[in-house]
Amino acid sequence: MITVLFFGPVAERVGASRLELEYQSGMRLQDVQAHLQPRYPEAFALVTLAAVNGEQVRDRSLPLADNCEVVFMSKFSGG
Amino acid sequence: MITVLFFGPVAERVGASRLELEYQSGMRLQDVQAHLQPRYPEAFALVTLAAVNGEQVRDRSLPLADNCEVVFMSKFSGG
Amino acid sequence: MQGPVRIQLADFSHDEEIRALQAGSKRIGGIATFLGCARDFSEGREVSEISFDAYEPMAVAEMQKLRKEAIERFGLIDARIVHRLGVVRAGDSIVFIATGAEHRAPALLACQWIIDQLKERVPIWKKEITPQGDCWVTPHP
Amino acid sequence: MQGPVRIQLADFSHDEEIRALQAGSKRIGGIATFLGCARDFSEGREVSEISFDAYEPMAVAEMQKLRKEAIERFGLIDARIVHRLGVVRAGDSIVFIATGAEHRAPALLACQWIIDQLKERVPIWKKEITPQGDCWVTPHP
Repeated sequence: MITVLFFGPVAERVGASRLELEYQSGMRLQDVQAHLQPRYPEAFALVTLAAVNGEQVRDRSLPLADNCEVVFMSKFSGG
Repeated sequence: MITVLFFGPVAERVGASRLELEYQSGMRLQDVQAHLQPRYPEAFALVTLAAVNGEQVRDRSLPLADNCEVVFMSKFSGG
Repeated sequence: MQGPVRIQLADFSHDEEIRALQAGSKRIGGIATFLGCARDFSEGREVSEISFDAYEPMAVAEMQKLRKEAIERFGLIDARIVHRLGVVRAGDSIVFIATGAEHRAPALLACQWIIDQLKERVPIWKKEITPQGDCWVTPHP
Repeated sequence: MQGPVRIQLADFSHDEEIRALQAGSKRIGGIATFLGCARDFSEGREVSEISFDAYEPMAVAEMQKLRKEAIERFGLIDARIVHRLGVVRAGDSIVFIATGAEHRAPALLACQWIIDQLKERVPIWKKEITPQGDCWVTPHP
């Protein structure tokens, strides 16, 4: 199982702050994005950053492990 | 009467924080300094600034009025 | 005493944060702080409240990294970073940074550096709540 | 509430100063502060106490001018400057500056400008009291 988290404006457009996807062997970050982006195009229009297990990931071809936590994030606006 | 004030290291070397001088018609700031400097050479070795009535004065030829307040000061070290 | 890096719902005391910063060393000669607070106007809109969302574990980890980097980069004696979550009103505190150094220049520079970096690097998002509706803030590029 | 520019024997509260700064406007988005405090070491000497002497009327007038100039120069909403007199010990507060602006950059810049100017322009002198004797501080040129 892969847990996908959303925050702030992205969560608002997805309509959820958490989704779970079935893990498939050989899965990469880009596969998760390819699965979700067509379903939530307005949310992904805001996405500029992704993180896996709390670490920012620039390379979308990163292989994922089972039970990992993926986050698609818009630009931060804290402070 | 002219009141002369000293603070901090200058006061310490003069051995006083306040002196009074007789006012004389036509007196200038440089006259007060010329009177005091030979008496307190160690104190005046520290003096870099003078003020008259609370305003910094660069021109030592400034004429003084009776009852004014003159201060000879070393470099500030507050803050 | 609370930790030097926190994300919390509650407000905090400047006096307590300064005391905590000073507790570790008597060699601190200068302390700079920055407090970000909620304004009642933002780009022409009246703002009654601001609410925050955060990816908390990553936000705290990033704030801890920021503190460590600032201490090394500016030779600080210590630094503290606190960010609030939940809902705040006009005048309320949002983020607090305190930096302590032997002299004033590194403390002031580090404080500015930390708030600039925090805005870039810490996964927190703010929503302005106005009489006309809610609006997630989009940072300027 | 106390005035925004003061020279005083007593210590002060950061929280009260920040509250006083915020009291005048809900448009403040960033507050920077600088706190100068007494260290227990200065240029290799152990310092047990610091005592201050000031030409008070001129010092207060100059601090008031500084506040006004900073507000104009950096477009601040408000600013406060407090300097202590008398004797302070290691860890004690000496000088406090707080600047409030709509955004963070002017608040931080103004805070740095005020402390730099204060050291140049305000007639206050400090004496370090050490186990080896007392010593009036000579500022570096």
